[in-house]
Amino acid sequence: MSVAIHIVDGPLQDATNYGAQNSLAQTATNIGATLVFEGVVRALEGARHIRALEYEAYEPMASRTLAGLAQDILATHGLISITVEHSRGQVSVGERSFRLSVQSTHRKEALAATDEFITRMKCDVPIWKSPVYS
Amino acid sequence: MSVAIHIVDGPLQDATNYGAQNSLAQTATNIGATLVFEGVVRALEGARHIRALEYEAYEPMASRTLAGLAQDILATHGLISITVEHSRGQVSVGERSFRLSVQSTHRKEALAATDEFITRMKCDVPIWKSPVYS
Amino acid sequence: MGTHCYTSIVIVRVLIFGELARELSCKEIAVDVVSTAKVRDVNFALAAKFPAKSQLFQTARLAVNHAFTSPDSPINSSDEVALIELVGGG
Amino acid sequence: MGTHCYTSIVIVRVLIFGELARELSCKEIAVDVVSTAKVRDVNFALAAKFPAKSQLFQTARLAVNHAFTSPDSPINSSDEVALIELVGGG
Repeated sequence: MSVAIHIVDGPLQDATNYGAQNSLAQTATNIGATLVFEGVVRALEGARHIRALEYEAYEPMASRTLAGLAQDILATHGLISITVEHSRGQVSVGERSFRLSVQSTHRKEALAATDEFITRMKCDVPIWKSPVYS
Repeated sequence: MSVAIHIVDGPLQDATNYGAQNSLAQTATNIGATLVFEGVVRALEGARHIRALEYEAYEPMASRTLAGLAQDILATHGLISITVEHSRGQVSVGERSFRLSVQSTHRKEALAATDEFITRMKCDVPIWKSPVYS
Repeated sequence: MGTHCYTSIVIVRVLIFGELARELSCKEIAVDVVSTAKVRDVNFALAAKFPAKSQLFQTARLAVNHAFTSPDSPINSSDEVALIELVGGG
Repeated sequence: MGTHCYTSIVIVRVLIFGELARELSCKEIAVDVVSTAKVRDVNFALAAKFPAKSQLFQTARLAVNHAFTSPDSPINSSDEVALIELVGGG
């Protein structure tokens, strides 16, 4: 069981280690499901077109809260691993600002954990976003 | 809106185009969420250790049923795109036999669509799996 | 001056897969049905041929020419029939 | 022979972020509270300072030293206080 949190400056790059290919999976043979959710900046914020979103993270509380939430979700849903990546600073339309990667034995807990993680993150984690207009 | 179905011989390789990086995302600026679910072969099938699973697809019905299901899920949940990859033949423990990639405007429909797709796939799509013991 | 009933018989081949195919050691079951048979008559003929699996065969979904069909659909010997049950892809 | 009440006053600085910081054109609000104050007194002091945002400030969650705390927790001038409201990461 493992938890990893990364706050990254600017947009997220491609994930290098997905699901079954990563080092954990090579030893954990009870992984039956991997789920990768990515949040992408959309062109419309409400009714207005934006160029980017600016993310402001209150550190170290943001990382700590993400880690606490991830630990709690890992335990509650019986996951094998959970990795969280979140941008701070400017992320343009079409770029990714958030990635949640989950490994579990079955699909149900991966889906339920993802849903609960994002809902609670939006409520509790001190990361604010502001629109950047063209 | 797009649907793609791939039946692949053997285990799935790494996805080359994930989420916001693919060509569709460069034009579709209303993508706010991408979700990639992968099914991985586990070491235990029931109580017995296995070496691999052997997947048998009844074609062209398997591809047709997957395409019909994907179209239906795309429309019902208002997705932007859905891509399905499924193995046939032998897939070893730790390797991937299934990948569902979804793009949507919000996270909720991506999660709901993934859950419904897999539930219905397991019921309706003529792909059988058999354990291969060591 | 009796009445003569002519009912021609057709042979329908039903493809089977997965565990069921291994258990019965075959990939295809041939059953006889009347030429006016519906899909559900194929189910009944399968059940009659394998009494130990009567329950499974009576309720199993049959695909005709690669699509699920109603039990009321007509069936011909040239149709490709497949038993789609116990699937579990993914 | 009257009674003398000595109540010392401390200054608590509250960090604010996002839309609220832009709206108020500041990143930090200083409020005076008594030295025996609890977290909820900081809420009340914020609400008194910005009557137009009274509702928000009275109910806003305050983090003390990077953790959410109870409204009953004590507060000191050396504490780092942050208003964690209207977040929406992801």
